[in-house]
This record gives sequence, C-alpha cells and structure tokens, in this order.
Amino acid sequence: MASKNGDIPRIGVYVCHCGTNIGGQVNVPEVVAFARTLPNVVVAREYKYMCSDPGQMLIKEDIQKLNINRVVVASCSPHLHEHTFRKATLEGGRNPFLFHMANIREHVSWVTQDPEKATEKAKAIVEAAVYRIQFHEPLESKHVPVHPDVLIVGGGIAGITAALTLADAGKTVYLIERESSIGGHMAKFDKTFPTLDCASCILTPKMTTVKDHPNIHLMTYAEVLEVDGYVGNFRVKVKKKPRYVIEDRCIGCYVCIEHCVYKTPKHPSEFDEGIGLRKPIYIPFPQAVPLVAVIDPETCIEFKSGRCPKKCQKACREIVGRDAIDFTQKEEILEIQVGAVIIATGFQIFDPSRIPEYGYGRYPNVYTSLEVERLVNASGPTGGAIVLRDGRKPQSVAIIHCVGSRDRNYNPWCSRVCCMYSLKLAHLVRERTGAEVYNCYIDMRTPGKGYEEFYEKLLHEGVHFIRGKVAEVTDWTINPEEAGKLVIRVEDSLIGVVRRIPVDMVILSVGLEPRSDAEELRRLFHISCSAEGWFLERHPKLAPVSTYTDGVYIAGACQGPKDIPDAVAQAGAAAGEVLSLVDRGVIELEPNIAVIDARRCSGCHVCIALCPFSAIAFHAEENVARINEALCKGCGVCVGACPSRAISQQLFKDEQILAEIEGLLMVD
Amino acid sequence: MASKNGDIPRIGVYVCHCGTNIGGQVNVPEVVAFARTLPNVVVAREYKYMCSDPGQMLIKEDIQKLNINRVVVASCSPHLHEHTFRKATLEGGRNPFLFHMANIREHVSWVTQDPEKATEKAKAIVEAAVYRIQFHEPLESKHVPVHPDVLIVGGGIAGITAALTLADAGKTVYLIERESSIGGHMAKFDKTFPTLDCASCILTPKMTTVKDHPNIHLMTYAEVLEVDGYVGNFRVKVKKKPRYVIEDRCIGCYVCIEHCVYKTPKHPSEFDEGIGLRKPIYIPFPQAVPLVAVIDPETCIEFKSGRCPKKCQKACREIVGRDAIDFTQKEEILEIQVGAVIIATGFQIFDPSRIPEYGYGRYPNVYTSLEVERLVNASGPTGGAIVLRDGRKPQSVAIIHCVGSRDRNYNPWCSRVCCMYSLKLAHLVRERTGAEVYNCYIDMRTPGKGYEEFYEKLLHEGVHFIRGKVAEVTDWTINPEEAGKLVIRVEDSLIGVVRRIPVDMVILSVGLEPRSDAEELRRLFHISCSAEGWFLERHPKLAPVSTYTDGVYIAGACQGPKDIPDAVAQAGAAAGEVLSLVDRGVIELEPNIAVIDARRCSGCHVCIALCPFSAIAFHAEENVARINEALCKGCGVCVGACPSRAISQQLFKDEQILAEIEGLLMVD
Amino acid sequence: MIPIPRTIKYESDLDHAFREKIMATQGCENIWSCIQCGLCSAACPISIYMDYTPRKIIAMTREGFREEVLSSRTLWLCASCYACEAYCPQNVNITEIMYALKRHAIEEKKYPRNFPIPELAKSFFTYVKAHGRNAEFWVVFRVWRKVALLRLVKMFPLGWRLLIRRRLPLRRERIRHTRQLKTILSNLNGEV
Amino acid sequence: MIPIPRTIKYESDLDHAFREKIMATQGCENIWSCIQCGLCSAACPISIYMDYTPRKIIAMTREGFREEVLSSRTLWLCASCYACEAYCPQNVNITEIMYALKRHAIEEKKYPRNFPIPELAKSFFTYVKAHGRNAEFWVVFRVWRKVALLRLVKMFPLGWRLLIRRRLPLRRERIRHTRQLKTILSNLNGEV
Repeated sequence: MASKNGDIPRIGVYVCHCGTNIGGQVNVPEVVAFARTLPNVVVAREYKYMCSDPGQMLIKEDIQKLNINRVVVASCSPHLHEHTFRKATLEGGRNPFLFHMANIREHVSWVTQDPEKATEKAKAIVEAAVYRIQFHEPLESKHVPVHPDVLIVGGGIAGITAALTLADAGKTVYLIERESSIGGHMAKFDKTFPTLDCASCILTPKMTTVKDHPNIHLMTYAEVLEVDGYVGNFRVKVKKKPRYVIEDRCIGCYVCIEHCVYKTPKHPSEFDEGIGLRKPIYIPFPQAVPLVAVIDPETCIEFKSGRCPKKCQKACREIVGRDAIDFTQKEEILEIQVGAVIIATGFQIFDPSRIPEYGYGRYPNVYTSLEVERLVNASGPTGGAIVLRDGRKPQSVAIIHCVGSRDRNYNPWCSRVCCMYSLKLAHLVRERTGAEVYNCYIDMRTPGKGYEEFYEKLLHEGVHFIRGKVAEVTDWTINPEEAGKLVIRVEDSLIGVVRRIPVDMVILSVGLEPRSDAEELRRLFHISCSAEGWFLERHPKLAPVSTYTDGVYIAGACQGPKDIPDAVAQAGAAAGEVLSLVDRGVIELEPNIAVIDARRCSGCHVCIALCPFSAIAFHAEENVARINEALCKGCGVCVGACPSRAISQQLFKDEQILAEIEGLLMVD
Repeated sequence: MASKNGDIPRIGVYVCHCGTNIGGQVNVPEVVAFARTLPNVVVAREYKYMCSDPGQMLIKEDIQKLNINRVVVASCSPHLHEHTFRKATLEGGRNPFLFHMANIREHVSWVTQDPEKATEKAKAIVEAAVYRIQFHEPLESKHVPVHPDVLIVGGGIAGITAALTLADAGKTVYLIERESSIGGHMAKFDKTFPTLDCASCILTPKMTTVKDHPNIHLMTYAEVLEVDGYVGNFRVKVKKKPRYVIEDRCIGCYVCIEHCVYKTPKHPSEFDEGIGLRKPIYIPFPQAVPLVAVIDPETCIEFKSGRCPKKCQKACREIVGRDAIDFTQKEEILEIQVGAVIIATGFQIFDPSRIPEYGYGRYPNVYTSLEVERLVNASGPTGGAIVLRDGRKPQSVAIIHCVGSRDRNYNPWCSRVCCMYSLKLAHLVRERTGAEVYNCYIDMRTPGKGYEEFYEKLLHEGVHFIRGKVAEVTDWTINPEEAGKLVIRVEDSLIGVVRRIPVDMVILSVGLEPRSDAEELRRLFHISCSAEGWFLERHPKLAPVSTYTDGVYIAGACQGPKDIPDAVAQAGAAAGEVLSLVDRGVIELEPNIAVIDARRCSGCHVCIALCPFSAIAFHAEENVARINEALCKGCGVCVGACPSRAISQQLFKDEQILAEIEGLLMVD
Repeated sequence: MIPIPRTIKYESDLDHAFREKIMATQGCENIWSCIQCGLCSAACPISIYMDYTPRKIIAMTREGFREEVLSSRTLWLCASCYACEAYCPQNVNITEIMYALKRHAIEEKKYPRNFPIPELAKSFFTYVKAHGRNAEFWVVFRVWRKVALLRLVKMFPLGWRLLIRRRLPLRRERIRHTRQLKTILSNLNGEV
Repeated sequence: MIPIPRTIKYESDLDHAFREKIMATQGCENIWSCIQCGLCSAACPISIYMDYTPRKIIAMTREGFREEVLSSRTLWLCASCYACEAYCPQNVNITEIMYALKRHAIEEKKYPRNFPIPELAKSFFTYVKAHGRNAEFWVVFRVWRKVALLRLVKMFPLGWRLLIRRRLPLRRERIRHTRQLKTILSNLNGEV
C-alpha cells in the first residue's frame, strides 16, 4: 500500500509504559507484538518513558537507521507530549506531521478496570493510529509577522497601567477611552482601601504620564467601530466623537465655561454621579486628562435651538486667544494597525432603583456608594463635606452591603470589593461626621493584604456591624424616635432579633456588573462572555488574561469584579503577554486548518456565515470563498457544512478519519 | 552675583494659577510682582496652567529670546510636573537641572486658610527657589545597559508562569527551585477550585514545557547564595545541592528505587506531607520535572554507615545501563549574570501543632488540609481513597476554617484561600465517602469569579455550614453516640447554641504564612518585608509586583496569601515589568546621587556600613570609599554621616540648601 | 429557685432524618440554598412576635433541631403573606417550608399548647373532613373550648349578637359523598 | 392563652450609653475587637447552662441590649475560669467584661430573681463591708432565706452536721477599723 504522496509507508510504533501508569494496567509487550503484525509496520518497540531523552532517541535512530517515515507513539494525551514527539520526528529528519499519537493512558489505562480489556482497547487504538498515519502528508507551518503596535481599549486604572508598561518597553500604544477623560472609576474615589491613600494623588501622576509619554497615542471620547484581521495583524477603525472643542488648541483654562450663557451649572454632572452640577460646556473634573473642555450637544442651547449668543466661543477667541471652540466639528474615523489588543473596559454599577424596597430614587437620602464617593471627595461637589440633600449633617448612617449582589433576583455573584469599600466609607463618614454608622452585611469579606486589619480598625472606631441583609428602607415610622428618619428593618442574626433602626442617611453598597454594551464589544473582538456577561478568560486558573482569540487579552474588572491591586496585576499580566507576543515577532500557525478546493467551491456562502472565527471571506472576482490561514482555528465547522465538499481539513481529511475508524474496528 | 560655574544667573520665574487651585487662594499677580524684585530675576510671569503646552512655550521662548539660564516654576508638587518642566527647559536649550520647582499648591493653597498668609507663604517659597537656583549646575543623567537575562527564584505556579512568558518572549531565563522538582504547592493538589479542574492535568504540561524550553535554564535542588550588583546588572551565585544522581544520565525509570536495599518505603515522603512513605532514593511524584531520582543522605544507609551494598547503583549501571548514581557528588556553585530578578518563593502552611486545643499530632485522625489534599489525590499514597489512619472510611468529617488565621495569638491576617479550599475538600470528601461534612467558619469568604456559585453548590450537596470557630477537638466523650469519635465543640452562632459534634475525621484548614527563611532571602536581594514577613510591594495599589529595589520583582504568595489565578496574574505582571525593563535596554540614572571627593575621604568606612542600598564599596588600593552610581538612590545618609565632609549630594549640596533656607527666611 | 436547663446541643439531641423529611416535601427542596442572610426575618411583618426568626427556623430545621422547631410559636404566627419568599435572595420557598413544618407539628402534636392557631387548623380540618364543609360556629366553639374556656364565657355576648343577626349559623351543612372526600384526604395525607 | 411578647427591637428599646459605660471600665476597652467567632462560647465549660452564650452577651452589650444582658443568667454562671479569654483570637477580655456586667446588674438590681449566685455575691459584699471578714454560716443563711426558704428547711440536717463538726462556725469575726474599710470600698465603688 503506497501512500498518496507516493512513498511506501514505513511505520515505527513506540509504546510507552509511563512508569506503571500504562504498564500497570495494559500488557505493553502484547501491544507491541500486535503492532508488529500491522501493515507497513517496520518496527515496534516499548519503553518505560518514551518522553524521556533516551525514549526520543529511539525514534530518531530508527528514522535514520531503518528509514522509518511514519511514527506512531502510544502513550499519554497529545496535550502533554505531542509537541515533544513531533520535535523528535523532525530531529530524526522527517516532517513532524508524519507523526501521530495514540492515547492509551487517559483513554485506556486510567479509565479501564480490567487489564485484559484495557490491553484490547490499547491494541485497537494503536491499530487506528497505524491505519491513519498511512494517509498523513508532510505539512508546513506558516509564519506571520507580528505588528509591534498595541491597542488598549479603556482608560481606567487597568488600561493606564498596561499602556505605561508597554510604552516604557518602547512599544507604540493606542489608548482608547470612551469618556472625555481617562481615569475610569478610580478617578471618582476619594480614598483607596486599606491604606486610605488619596486616590487622585496616586492616579493623577499616572494619567499625566500617559498624556506626556512619547509612545502613547491617547484617544479620548473615542470608540472602537470595527475590527478586522487576526493575531499580529489587526486593523481597527476608531470613531472619535466630536467634543466641539479643538483638543490641540484648548488649554483647559475654564474661561469658556465661566462665560457660558448659563450663569450657574444646571445639569447633573455625570462624573459627579448627579450629586454635582455642570454647564453644557464643561471639564469633567479638575485633574482630567486631557484637560480639555467638552460641549454636551444635548444640553447646549446652540445645538438645541441654534440661537445661542455663543459667549463661550467669543471668550475663547477674544480673552484666551485660542479660538478652540468649533460648533461644526464632526466625528472622525481613524484606522490603526496593531499586533495585539488589550480590552480593559471595566464595569458598571448595579442600578439600585431595581430594588424598590430600598427606596433609591424615592427617598432623597438614599445614596449609592459611588454617589457617596463623590460626596466625600475633597474635590467633589461638596468639597468633601458629608451632608444630606437638605444640607444637614447626618447623625446616623446605615450602609447596606450586597445591594444587587449575592442575590438570584438580581446578580448571583459576589462583587468582591463592596465589603472593603463599605468599610472605607464607614470610616470616612465616622471620621468626618461622628455619626453612628451601621454596616449591615452577610459575610464580612476582607481577604486581602491588610484587609482583615482594616476591618479590625473599623471595629475599634465603634462602627456597628450587624450580620443581616436589610429587607426594607422606609419612611413609615412608628415611634417618636423614628420621626423624620429613614428606618431600616434588618435581622441582627448574631443576636437573633429583628431590629428597626432609624437613620438619616442610607448608603447602598451597589455591586459590580458587566457593562451593558459588553456584548457588542465581545462581538467586535470575537471573544466570549460568561453567562453573567463578564469577558471570558482562556483558562480561569492558568490563562486569566488571555481569551480564546489569539492576540486579544483582557484585564481588570471587565473580566469580573476586582479591586485596584488585582486589576493592576492583571493589567501588568496582559502587558506581559503582549510583550511576549510582540518580542517573539512572528506567529507560527498550526497547519491543521481548513483548505478550500477553489475548483469545487460553488460560492454558496454557507461556510462564511457559519465560521465562528470570521476566517472565511468571499472572493468576488473568482466567485469563491477563501480561508484566511491566520484566522482559521481548524474547528471543522465549514468542512462539515460545505454542500460541494470543497473544503477539507489538514490532519483531519476524510481518508485519514475513515482509516482511523477502520483501524479501530479491526480488533474485535 | 555670579554662579559657581561662572555664568551670570538670568532667572525666569513662572507662577501658575492651576485654574483656581492656586489662584483662588494665592494672589498670584502679587507673587509675580514680588518675584521681579528678587536678585537675578530677569523675567517673572503668571499663567493659568503652566503645565499646558502654551505654558511650557513661555519658558522655551524666554530662554531663547531673553537668554534665561535658570528656570523657577511655582506650581504644584514636583511629583506631578517636575519632569514636564525639566523637559521644557531642555527643549528651550538649557540643561534640565537648571530648573527648580516651587510647590505653592500642596504646600500653600491647599493647606492655608487665609489668602493673605497664603500669598506671603508663596512669596517665601518662591524666594527660596530663586536663591537656591543660583547654585544649580548642569548635570548629566548617566545610562547603564540592562543585561537581557532574567533570574526567577521559585518554581511554583508563579515562577513557572513568569518563566514561560519571558522565555516565549525570547529572553533567557534562569529558573531556580529549592526542591528536586518544580511544581510547588499546586503539584500537591488534586483538584482546583471552583471548576474542579485536575491540578496536575493543567500544571504538568506547563512543567514539561519549562523543561523543554530552549530559553529556560532550569536549576532544581538549588538555592541563591549571593547577590551582587544593581538593576540591569546583577551577579548571582547559585548553589546546586548534590542529588547523588547525575541529572543528565537519569531517565526516571524507577529501577534504582525498586532495587534499593529497603524493600518497602519506610520514610515519610515530604511531597506526600508524611501521609505516604518513600525510600532513601526516590522521585517525589510521578509528574516530577525533571524526572530524576534523588538520594536523601539523611536516610540512605550508604551515607549513614558507608556499608550499603549499593544495589541501586548496580541496578542503574547493569540493568538500565546509565550509571547515573554518584555517591561522591558534591555541591556546585554557579555564577550567573542577569538584568532582573523575579522572586516567587511562595508560602508555607501554618503548623497547627501550635494550637494544642486542636489535637494535631496527638489524635491521629486530625489532619491538615494539605495532608488531605494528598489523601484525595488520585496519584497520592492512597490512590485517592479518603480513609482514616486505621483504614476505615470516615462517616463524619469536620472542617475547621481559619486555623492559625484571623487570630492574634497566631497570625492576624486572613489567608484568603482557606474558605474556598475548604469548600473544595468538603465537596471531594462528600463525593467520595458520602460522609456528613461540617464546615465551621467565621465568615464565608468566596469573593471570586464563580466562587459564590461554588458555595451554593456545596450548600446543595448537603454540607453543614456552622458559623462558629471551633474551640476544641477532644476524644473525651460524654455519651454513647460520641464513643470512639473525636468531638468538636463549636457555637452555632446563627442558632445561638453551643454544639458538641462527634466526627471520625477533623480537617484543619491551615492558613498561609511567609516562609521561615523569607528574612534571609529579603536580605540577599535588599528588599523589604511587611511586619508579618510577607515581601513588601512598592505600592499596595499601583505597583503590586515591584519592590523598592529596582530590577527586583515579586510575584505570587510570597507577597501575601493568594489563590492560583491571582498568583498567575501577578507572575504575568512581574514578567511584564521585566520585559518592559529589558526591552528598554538602558536605565537612566537620576543624577541626584552622592559623590565622594576622594581627596577628602579618610577611608573610615562609616558611610559603607550606613548605606541602606549597599551602594558604597571600599577601594583598597586608593584607601577611599567609592559610590556605585547605579545603586545610589540619593538618600543622603552618607552625606550627613561622613566625618570628613567628603561626600556631597548632587542637587542637595550644602550651598544649595543653605541658599534655599536663606531665601525662605528673607520674607517676614 | 428555678431549674437550669441544659442549652448545649449534643448531636444525639438532634434528628437528622427531620431535615430530610422536610426537604422531601414538594416545594421545600431548596432549603439548602439558604445563606442565612436574615432578609426573610426582616421582611416578615409578623416577626415582631416570633420566638425564633424565620431564618433561625430554617437553620434549625436544616440542622435537625426538631423539638425546638415544631414547638415554636413562629410556625403558627406565619400569616403566609409570602413577603419572605418574594424577596429571598436565594429563592428559598420559606412559606412552603412553614406549611410543611406546621403539618409535622400537628401530626406529632408538638405545637405550643394554649395557642389558638394550631387548634383552629386542626378543628377546621377535622370538621371539614367529617362534613365536607366548614361551620364557623362549631369550629370556633371547639377551639375556644380547648384553648381558653374562660374566654369562651366572656365571648357569649358577641356570639349572641352574631347569632341573632344570622352571622354565625348553627346549622351544620354537609356535602354529599363525604366518604369520597375522606378517601381523597387520606390519600393526600399519605403522600405528605 | 399565653400573652405574646414583642421580640423585635426598636432602637429606642436599646441603651446606647450602656456599651460606653461598659467599655469605659478598665480592661473592657477591647470589646470592639470581637468578630463574633463564638470561640468563647464553645470554650466555656459552663455555657452548657447559659441562656445567652458569651458571644451573644458581647454582641448584645455592644449594641445596647441592656435589659436582656443584665437580667441574663449567663453573667452569674460565669465561673471566671478565663478559658474564653485565653483562647479568644481577638484577645477580648471576656471575663473582665462579665465582671463589669455583674457589677452593673447588682447596682441596677437587674439580676435574675430566685437565682442564688447574685444574692451570694451581694450578701458576701454586705457582710464583709460590715464586719471586714466573711462568716460562712450567716452569708449562706441569708442567701437561702432569700432565694428558697423551703430549701433552707431541707438543708437543716446537713447544716447541723457541719455545725457540730465545727465546719460552719456561728461566731461572727470582725476586723478592727471597719470604718476605714468602708471608706476604701466606697472610694473603689465611686471609681467603678
């Protein structure tokens, strides 16, 4: 039997004992003797550990001395040692794809009780491999170069960290942020737990470094529109939204804002979570990067009526002499080319108005934790004073943990950061107002470096800790002490009684959620989401920042709730993966991909629609589909779907699979 | 007044409003008018935002048009914009160190109530800067090249991950492991939470990849002996302990072990936590990498008496034909040169015999969680059967959380992983034995992706969860039901009663501790430890894998308790930092270092002993101390200590500091 | 001097089969999901009078505190308003569990004595089983006779007013085929 | 029918000053460190008879449940063995807190009635304050007379045997300068 490529197959079969892993259950000498009887088998040997150097040497010597041109190793899973034996085959002087692995450990010795049946099964698997390998052909791995530039989506602390690490390594980085300033959620915080570091004191220097870094192209107020290409070679279209202020000209002097026709700010500031107000032309916060004004067309009179005196523009032109305001600015589409992408788009907070019992939106003194972050922030709307909506200082404050988290009615997951930020807020509230603070929690989750110690500090500050989930916040009072207050009902489960506690202010420790548009981004970059909507890592343990799409990495809270150090570590890890990829410079493509026989292709488009990796494109001139080798992952969907049988898959050709089945059925 | 370097100082003073940050509190025009009156001030200007491009342009233009040769900017903290203005000075055409920054924001406007006093203080600080800058000299930043090779200490999952990332990036990596195989604690686990992935199935391929990687030099059974040098240029001495088996010859065939004079294993296996036994010659576990035998001289008869028939050696020589055993092997000292170091030495478990109430070591059926990991491990000593010491299957098992953690009598910190691994063990015990399992916890801490869901799974499996810390494990029984069992006393704090629960087996969920020799390693690498003994990161939020010693990074549980995904993320981040450093290729040294005037140095050694960075060495030939410019951090300790006044510090010379003080005192 | 009862629990005091029995009741399977957050207790409008909070009843049921649970006032105070269940973050069917516990308490005669609600449930069931239809007068009469005879005397004027206004008919109505009803009911009980 | 007490707690039921008072007592400052792990309850050899476990006493003290705490049997059962304190992972001085609570209970006359230990403490103190020295017979006699008169009658044979064997002397010993002792004691009390 001559193989398709004309040579006569001369097969070597090598059966591994794997110590006693295989040898203890399978009669290896019997398998070897059986292998010798199979067609085209020139030599069959056994060895204690085929993966060891002397084991591999057997293969190399047989190739050279016995002119073996097909190698079958019967041992463990290809996941473990396929690479090892392909290398040995290559070093012996044969194309590495003229090797096939028969798994008689995971598939046989580890899962079969009866040694006799195990031996029979091992024989069948070896015979299948011997039949199959006759049809193997030499294949060449292709190499594609990696573009050294990197795209980072999201300018929160994770995106900033990754950008700086990469830029410091000399790589060109495009950092894209949807808002008008980078900084993300961290920029809104007053202090960070557990050290009570001032958040902007540690973040602002990083933000300005990003702006000043010669290797970073910062694009704020911008979004990714389209992604094309594959690992090492992505083409990305980015939309820059109009700010109606020319970025290069604006110096962030606030003169335009002072001269706006609105004498006082009237519109809820997004950055201040609606606790503060802004004008239609504004700078979101004093440390914004870039420090450039932006006009909100939704509230600007010029955009709504076209009849604004445009005092801001005049002021910029005449007082500052910069003429930076341009009401006719249009969105811009830019195209960039990068080799790798890091997605660091973060989270959104749970909307507590979904829980009517907590009265958020109904009672003015029920706040989200993020609103309170702005309230306690020294550069926030109240200058750091913790006051109720009517300006009074609260004398008692309840902090409700797990709002929207650990709750099957909303989000079943633990949001990981709320216990710690609730403790931080409890500390700040107590420090600045002296109020009685009641923390109502289910389990106190403070498992980080110095976190347990922070919990203890809070205990000592006299904060009340009540183990129980609050059922209700109400203004229905039943005794004089409660009059004019909000009352929480909670079981103090460690005492075993239900309590009604009247407070002036309620802080809802809202959980973290995937961003509502995560699904769109997922589709843009061909990555996956878990059922909850968080971006899915390649492996929860060992590849926490990789995705199933090569060249696309994830970092920070877009992968799941995470505090700042964990997000920063992930960002560093993603940068490390990117550097490893870019420094390697080329990508070796596995040759087990699908190929289209153009003569057979009817141009029906079926495969194009089905390909999960968008690897097939239609070639209009020739009226055929074409597979991008770099994108194809060899999943075989198109092969099965092609009505014209025009597609076949390397290493999984019909003849190879059929021969394997035939071999498997020969032993009875 | 001519400066020391002969030129006439022509000073430009630039006062920043910082929007309203400074301008709202300090009368900036008054400060500018005052600055114009100061000696050698040629020009003084104010600007809304000096850090903006037009602000910087003022400086550049004045240098060129007015021939300014000294620049003072009065604005914010040097942490924020010193770099910005030095760059502007350089771009204007002057040496960047002819610039000085006066901080009138953090030091004045943000901390002073009275605008008048604030203005006076701002004037004083500006005057100080003007006086000081007259004595500034041009300084040159030096550059040192970075050696591209990397040392990783510790071959657990963190070290392995970092090594593979770096090696895949094409860097040469030395991976040093103290034990005879890499794999660390993870290699001992059966399953990993929360996905119940088989630990060795995901770890072993990584381990073999490490071994086969052409860029990784793996050194097991080795320890770091000495470290010398500085970032980019470390010289490290490594001690390779003798295994008495020649690594290159051994093929891990187990023949020597079979032929050992000990017919059956008699010595507690370290890898199996003493639950299993080994011989004096052994391979710690079947997936060990490298798969090489090792002889323990403490238990080997040849080493103890010199009168062993050495059957192992004979078997290796005659049966296997490798002659790999060498009783005369000696330890080897190797010297390697690297540019960066990653320390990933992990943790040790808390020794529960320190808590006599729990009876560990006294009652045979009280186990540590790590012992149970070996017990449930399919390749462990019992083949995965969960049995008591007498071979019985337990019918009831208590798992005690927080053993040695969250306890001021032992370790006050939360060990972060115990809740989850306790749930995992509860699942495995229940799955394999059907026993009643009682988990006694304080707070259920499952804050990770999929962790809360895992807790719920366990609830549904009917595991008992008792919120309460166990006081005592005892064999003193008080009713027939308890006879022959171990009894735990615990308060079920959610019911409010104390319970006595008789069980067959007690699992102590021991916490994580710094390794007992962490202090030695800390000293070797000149890094810091927190009070608890964990290696100290440079910043808990923003630099979690850096240390205060440039070029030395930390990853994984040596920095604090951490689960596998967090350790892997940190390892990736450390690799990212190293790649960033190595790719940069050179290190720019800040020139504000100490310099020794050799003519004045008396060679008294005082500075050498005091230098916290070991940057000063004694030059015996010339009998003087010499400062290594790359190691000096400019802390000034030596300057103050030198009895001969031979040491001065760039940018902090006596004349500069005295002039600054003089200037500060001029305004009254 | 009052006697001091033992409060510590030995495992032999507890009834491990009890939780299995309750869990086996339809609708009570997810008693295991409870994470003891106590929201049910806080949401319960009647928890104001309960000796054990609903959360504690679940914890004790799960751990086999049969005596305490079955003799608890809590079961009989539960108004079946379903507030606990509606808000429960783990979707535990708390009201169903309360019903199952009530049935067990009656079966095992463990309910608190001198407490009208369990007597009412029992009398109602006995009467309906016998006649196929409720008769308020006779059920109420039986309950108060058992629970508080003195109170019955005091209630005579109210009863009389209700009687003469025909709001409390003395007539016992009955349905046809009561035997079939009995069969249905005993089959149901057999299942429970 | 038994009356149904309200079990829910309003903040107005609680005494916020109470915890401050306890915490101000020397040795009780670290009551805040408690993380409610319950080890104290489990370690306590007497918790077998306690109505509230030691952990719960701490929780209730911290939250101002003054009535419940001061009338709890737990305070008087505490044998001061220090087991709780020795093992407490947060090093809370539980025994000291128990003493402080006992003193308050006596001061405010809140201790459980018909319970001998607080009476014993009080009688001992009163007697020693008056005479400077304890006299077992008279102290014990007073306690039993107050707590359980009937029991006193039953104890007569035992008392008689002890008396004739001179194990229970009737003689009242006293020290000199009892007035100075009283001054010392009242100064001390003033401090507490």
